Amino acid sequence: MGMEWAWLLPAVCTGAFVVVAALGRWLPGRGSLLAIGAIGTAFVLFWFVMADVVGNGPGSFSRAWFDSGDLTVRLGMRVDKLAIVMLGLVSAVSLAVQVYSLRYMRGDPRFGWYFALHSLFAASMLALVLADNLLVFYITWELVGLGSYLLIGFWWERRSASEAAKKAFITTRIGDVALLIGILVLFKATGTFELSQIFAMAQAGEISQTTINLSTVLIFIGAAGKSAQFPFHVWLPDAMEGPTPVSALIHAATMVAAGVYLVARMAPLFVLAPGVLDLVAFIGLTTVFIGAALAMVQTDIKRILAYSTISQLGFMMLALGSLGFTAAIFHLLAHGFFKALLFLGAGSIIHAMHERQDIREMGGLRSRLPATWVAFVIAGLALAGIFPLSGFFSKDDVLFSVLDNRGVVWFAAGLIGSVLTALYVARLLYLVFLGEPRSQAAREAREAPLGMTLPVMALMAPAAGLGLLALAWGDYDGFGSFLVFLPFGSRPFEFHGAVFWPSLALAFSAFLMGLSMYRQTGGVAPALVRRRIPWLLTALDNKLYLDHVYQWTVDHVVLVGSRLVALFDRAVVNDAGVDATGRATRWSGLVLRYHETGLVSTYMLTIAVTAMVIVLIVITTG
Amino acid sequence: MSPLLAIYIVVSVMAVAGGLGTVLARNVVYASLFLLLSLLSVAGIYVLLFSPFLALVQVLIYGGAIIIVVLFALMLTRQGDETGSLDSPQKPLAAVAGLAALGVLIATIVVNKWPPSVDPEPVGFEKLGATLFTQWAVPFEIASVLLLVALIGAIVIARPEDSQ
Amino acid sequence: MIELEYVLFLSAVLFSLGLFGVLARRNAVMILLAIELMLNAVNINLVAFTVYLSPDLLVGIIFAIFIITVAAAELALALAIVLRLYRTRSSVNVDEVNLMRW
Amino acid sequence: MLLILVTVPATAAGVILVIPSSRPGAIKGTALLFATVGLAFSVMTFVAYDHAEAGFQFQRQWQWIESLGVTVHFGVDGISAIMVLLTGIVMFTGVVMSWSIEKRLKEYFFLFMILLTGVYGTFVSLDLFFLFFFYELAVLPMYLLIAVWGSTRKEYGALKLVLYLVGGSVLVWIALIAVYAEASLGTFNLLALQEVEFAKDFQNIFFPLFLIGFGVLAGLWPFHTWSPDGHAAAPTAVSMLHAGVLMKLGAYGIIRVGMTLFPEGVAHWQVLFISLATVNVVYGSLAAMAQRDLKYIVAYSSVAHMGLVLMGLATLERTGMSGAVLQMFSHGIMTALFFAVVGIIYDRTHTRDIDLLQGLSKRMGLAAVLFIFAGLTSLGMPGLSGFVAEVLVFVGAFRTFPVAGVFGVIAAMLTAVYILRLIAKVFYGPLDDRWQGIQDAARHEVFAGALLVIMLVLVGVYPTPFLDVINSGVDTLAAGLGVGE
Repeated sequence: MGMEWAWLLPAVCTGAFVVVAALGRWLPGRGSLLAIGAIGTAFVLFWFVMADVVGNGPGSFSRAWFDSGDLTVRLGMRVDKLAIVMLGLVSAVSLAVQVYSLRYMRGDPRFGWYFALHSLFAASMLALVLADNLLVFYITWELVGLGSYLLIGFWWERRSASEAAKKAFITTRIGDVALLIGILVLFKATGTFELSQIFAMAQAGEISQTTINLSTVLIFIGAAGKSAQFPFHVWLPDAMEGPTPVSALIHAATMVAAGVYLVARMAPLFVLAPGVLDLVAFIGLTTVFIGAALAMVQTDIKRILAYSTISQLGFMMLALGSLGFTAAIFHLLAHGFFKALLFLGAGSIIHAMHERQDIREMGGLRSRLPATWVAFVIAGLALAGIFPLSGFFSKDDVLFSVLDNRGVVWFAAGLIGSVLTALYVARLLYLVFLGEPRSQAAREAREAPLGMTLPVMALMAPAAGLGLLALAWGDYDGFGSFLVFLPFGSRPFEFHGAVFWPSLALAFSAFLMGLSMYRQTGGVAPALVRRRIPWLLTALDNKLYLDHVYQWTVDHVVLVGSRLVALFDRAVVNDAGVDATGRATRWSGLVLRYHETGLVSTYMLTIAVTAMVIVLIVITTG
Repeated sequence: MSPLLAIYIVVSVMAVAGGLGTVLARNVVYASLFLLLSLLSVAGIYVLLFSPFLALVQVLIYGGAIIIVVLFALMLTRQGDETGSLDSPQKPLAAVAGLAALGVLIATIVVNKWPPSVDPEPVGFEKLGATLFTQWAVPFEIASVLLLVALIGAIVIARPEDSQ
Repeated sequence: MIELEYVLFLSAVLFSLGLFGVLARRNAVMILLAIELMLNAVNINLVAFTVYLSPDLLVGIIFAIFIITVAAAELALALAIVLRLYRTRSSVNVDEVNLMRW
Repeated sequence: MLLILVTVPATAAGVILVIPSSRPGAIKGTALLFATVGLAFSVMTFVAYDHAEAGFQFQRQWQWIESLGVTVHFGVDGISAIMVLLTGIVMFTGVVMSWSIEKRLKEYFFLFMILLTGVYGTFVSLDLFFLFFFYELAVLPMYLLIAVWGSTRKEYGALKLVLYLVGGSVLVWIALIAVYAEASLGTFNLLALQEVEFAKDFQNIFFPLFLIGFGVLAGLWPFHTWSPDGHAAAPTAVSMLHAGVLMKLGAYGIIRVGMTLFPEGVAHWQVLFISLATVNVVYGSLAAMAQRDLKYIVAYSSVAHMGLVLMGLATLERTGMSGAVLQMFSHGIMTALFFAVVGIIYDRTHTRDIDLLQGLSKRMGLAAVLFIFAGLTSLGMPGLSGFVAEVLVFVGAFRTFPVAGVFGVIAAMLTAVYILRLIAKVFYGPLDDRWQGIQDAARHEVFAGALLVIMLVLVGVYPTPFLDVINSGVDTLAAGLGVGE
C-alpha cells in the first residue's frame, strides 16, 4: 500500500461522481453519504501515500492513453512531496466541506447533484495535483474549471448565479487558452508533454531561451486566470453566488490554488526565465494591493473574504516570483485551511442570519454565535499574520523570501500589504461580531447546528497550529527541508529579526488600530478616508472600474466584432456573393428570353446553323 | 460509263427531283406524292448498292405505310380548307441554310480522304437475318417495344378528348 | 462502277433539300415530310459506307433498319400530335403555335 | 457485408414504399427495424475491421459498365470504417427523433432512407463513379426533406442548399473526368488510380476543384452560407443527419479523392487550404456569437468545427489528420445531439429565439443535460470526445503552422463564450411564465440522446479503439502524401 495507489485518490472520487450523478436519486441520503465516504477514503489513503513518499521517495505511475502518428499521450501521475502537500490540503478541506454541506444544504432540491459535483471537483483537483504530464494537467485543469462552473451556477434559477458561473468559466478560459498555447509551444520545442523530460531538456539547455520565456509567460497567464490574479481576478468575487461551502472549497482552498501550484510545479522552467519571474512578482504584488484595498470597502461578507483570497493569492505569486517556492506553497497550505475555516464560519453566519450577507446588518454576533466567533477569531488572526497562528509563519516565510531576493523596496511593499490585511480583518471582525446588533435578524441569530460546527472546529486545529510544520522537531527538519525545490537547497525556517519584528509589530498594531478606528466611528466605511480622498473610495466602490472596462470590451469589441462578422456573412458572403449569383442568373434570363420566340422554325434554324458551324470547325481543325 | 452507273444517275435524278418536288410543291398532297417518288427512287439506290432487303423494307414501310398514314392525316386535317401559304416567312433564310449545308457537306466529302473501297457484293438475306437476330437481338427487341409504345402513345394523343 | 463519292453526293443533296424543307415550311405535315427526306439521306449514307467500306459487319444496314423503324414510330407520334393540334387550334401551322416563349 | 450495409436503407426505402400510408405505426416500425439492423451492421463493420492489418478490407467487386471501366467496388479502410459507424449511430438516433413526425410520414422515411443509402454508399465505394453517384444520391433527397418538412424559409433554404451542393458536385465531376482521362487506365477504380503519378501541373490545377467542390459540402469558407440557412430550415432528424453525417461526406471526399490522388497538389495548395480552414474556425465562432436563433448558432458552430477538421487535414501531418478524422466523428455525434435537443425545444416552445427562452432547465431538465453535454463537447471539455480530437488537431497544427494552431485555440475559447451564453440564456435563470406548461424530452428522445452522450463520453475517455482504426487509415494516407514515420 503506497504511492502506486495514489491514483486511487482521484479514482474513488470519480467513481462516486458517476454513481451519485447517475443513481443518486435512489441512494440513501441521495448519494451524499457515498460522496463523503469517497472523499473520506481519499483522506485516509492520503496518509498511506504520504508515509510511503516520505519513506521511499517520489514515485510515479503512467500508462498510455492513446496514440496517433508519432504522438503518444500518456496518463501519468507522479507523487512527490509537492503533490503530497496538495493532496493533504485538498482531501482534508474537501472532507470538512462536504460534511459541513450535509447540514448546510439540507432540503435543497438538488441535494444529490450537489454532492456529485463535489466528488467531480475533488477528483479532478486530486488528479491535477498528481499529473506528471502537461496534457493530463490541462485536462484536470479544465475539469476543475467545469466543476467550479457547475457549482457556482448550482442555483441556476438565479440570473446572477448563472451569469457568475459563465463569467468565471470564460475568464479562466481566457487563461486556459494561454496555458494550452504555452503547453503546445513547449511541445513543439521538446516533442513531449512529460514534465520530467521537459525539465531535463530545459536544464540541459536544449530549449531556446525564447521558447522558455514565451511558454512560461503563457503558462503564467493560465495560472493567473485560475488563481484570480490581476487583471483576471474579477470572476472570483462574483463566484460567491455559489453555495457558501463551495466558496470555501473552491474559491479559497483548492481551485484558486491550482494556479499557484502550476507555477510551483513548473518551477524548474520558471527559474530559467528571470524576466518572467519579475512579471510574476509584479503581478502578485499588484494583486495583493488590489485585493486588500477592495476587501476594505465591501459590505458582503463573502465578497470581503473573496477579495481577501485574491490578495493572499497575490502574496503567493509574489513569493513565487521571488524564488520563494517553498514559502508560496506553505502559505498556500496555511491559507487553504484558515480561509476554508473563514468561509465555513461565514456560512454559519449567513445561515443564522437567514441568508443575509450584508455586514451592515450584522454586529454583536459574538454572544449569539460563540463557536463561530472563536473560529473566526482564530482564522482572522491567522490571516492577519499574528503569532503564533499558521498565517504568521507562512507570511513571514513569504516576506523573507521577498527581502532575500527582491530587496527592501519590495519587502516594504509586502509589509504594507500585510498591514492592509490586518486592517480589513479588524473591520470584518468588528462589524460582524462586536458592537451592537444592527438588525432584527442579527438580534435573533442562533448558532448553527452541530453538523455544521463540527467541521468548523475540526478545521480550527490546522488553521491555528499549522505553523508547527514550519519548525523542526525530531526527525522532521521543518517545511523548508521537507519540500525542496531544485536547484535550491533546503531552507529551514528561522525567525529572522528583520522580518519577524516589523511584520508582527505592524500587523498587530494595524489590527488594533483597525479595531479602535471602527469602535470610534462605528461606521461601516472608514469615514476618514471618505472625507479626505473621496475619489479613492468611489474607485474602490466601483471595483476600480475593471468590470466596467471588461464589460465595455465585451460589448464594444467582442460582440461588435462578432456582429460585424455575422453581418459580413449575411451581407457580403450571402447577399452579395450568393444571392447575387442567383439574381445575376435571373437578370440574364430576363434579357436573354427574348431570344426564345417559341417558334419551331427559329429553333430548327438555330440547330442547323450550329450543327454546320460545328462540322466546319471539325473539318478545318481536324 | 458502265450501264450500272447510267442507271444510278437516272435513279438519283429521280430521287432529287422527288425531293425538290416535296419541298417546293404548293399543295400538300402533291408534296407527299413527290416524296413517294423520292422514297421509291431511294429504294432503287438500295438495290444498286446490293441491299435488296433494305430496298424491300423501304418500299414496304415508306412507300406503303408511311405515305398512307400521311395521306390519312392530311384528310383528317382537311388541308383543302387551309388558306394561306404553306411556306414560312423565313424561306429565304432557309434557302441560304440549305445551300450552306450542301456546301459544307460537299466540302466534307471532297476534303475527306476516304479509305479505298472494296468491291461491293450483295448482302444476303440469311446473313443479315442471322446478324440481326443474334448480335443485335436486344436492340431489335427494344425497337419493337419502342414501336409498341409509339403506337399506344399515338392512340392516346390522337384520341378525342370527350371519349375519356 | 458507282463510286462511294457519288452516293455521298446524292445523300448530301437530299439532306440539304430536306433541311431546306424543314426550315422553309410552316405547315407541320410538310416539315415532317422534309424530315423523312433527311432521314433517307442518312440511310443512304449508312448503307453506302457498309457496302463499300466494311461489308462484313453489316452495321450500317442494321442501323438503317432501325432508323426506318424509329422513323415510322416518330411519324406516327408526330402525326398524332398534328391531329391533336388541328383539333385544338384548327390549324397545323407551326408559327401559330408559340406558347413556349417568354 | 458492405453490400448489406448499402442495401439495408435501400431495402427499407422499398419496403416503406409498399406499406400503405394509412398505417403510420408500421412505417415507423419498419424504419426503426431497418435502422437497428443498419446500426448493427455498422458496428459490426467497425469492430470487425482489423486495424493491425490496415488497408481496405471487406472488398467486393462487381462489373458494371465494362467499356467505361465502371465497377461496383466496395471496401473500407480505417477512415471510412469510423464514418460508417457514425452513420449508423446518427441514422438510428435520427429515426428515433423522427418519431413525432405526422405529415407525409411514408414519403419522409422513404427519402430519409434513400439519403442514407447515398451516405453509406459514398463511404464504402472504392470506385469513383459510384462514389460520386452515391454522393449525389445523398444530396438530392435533402431538397424534398427540407422543402416539405422544414420550417423557417424552408423553400429558400432547400433551394440554396441544393444549388450549392450541386454546384460543388459539378467541380468534382469535372475533376473526376479529368482524372479518368489523364490516367487513361480506362478505369474509375480508386485503388488503381492512386498508383498513378499525375503530373505536378495537372495536380495543381485539379486539386482546387476537389477542395472546393467537396469543400462546399464540408462548409469551407466562403462556401458555407448554405449551411446555416439549410440547417435552420431542415426538420430535426434531417439537421442531425445533415450536420452530423453529410458535412462529413465533404471532408471525406477531400481525403478519399483529393488527397489520395493528388499528393503534390495538396502540398502545393497547403497554405491556402490551412488559411481557409483557420478563417473557417475563427469566422464560424464569431458569427455564431452574434446569432439569436438556436439553430443558426449550432450551424455556425458546425462551420467552425468543420474548420477544425479541415485544419487537421491541411496540416498533412499524421497526428493532425487523425485528429481531423476523430473530429469528424466527434462533431458528427455532438452536432446530432445539438440538433436533437434544439428540435425538442422547438417542438415544445415553437420558437428558437434565445431571447425568448429562459430557465428551461426547470421544466426540461433532461433536455438541458443533453444540451450541456453537447455544449461541453463543443468547447473542448476533457473527458468528452471533442477534446481528444482538438488536441490532436492542435498538436498537428503547432508542428506545421503554429499560427493556425493559436487561432484554433482562441476559437475554442470563443466557442466557450457563445455556448455558455446560450446555456445561461436558455436553460438557466428564472422560468418564464410562458413556458410553465412545457414537457420535458420524451422517453424515446432521451434514449436517443443518451446513446449519443455515451458515444461522446466513450471517445473522450477511452479513444484508443477509435484512434487505432483511424490511425491505420491515416497512416496509409500519410504514406501516400510522403509523410512517413
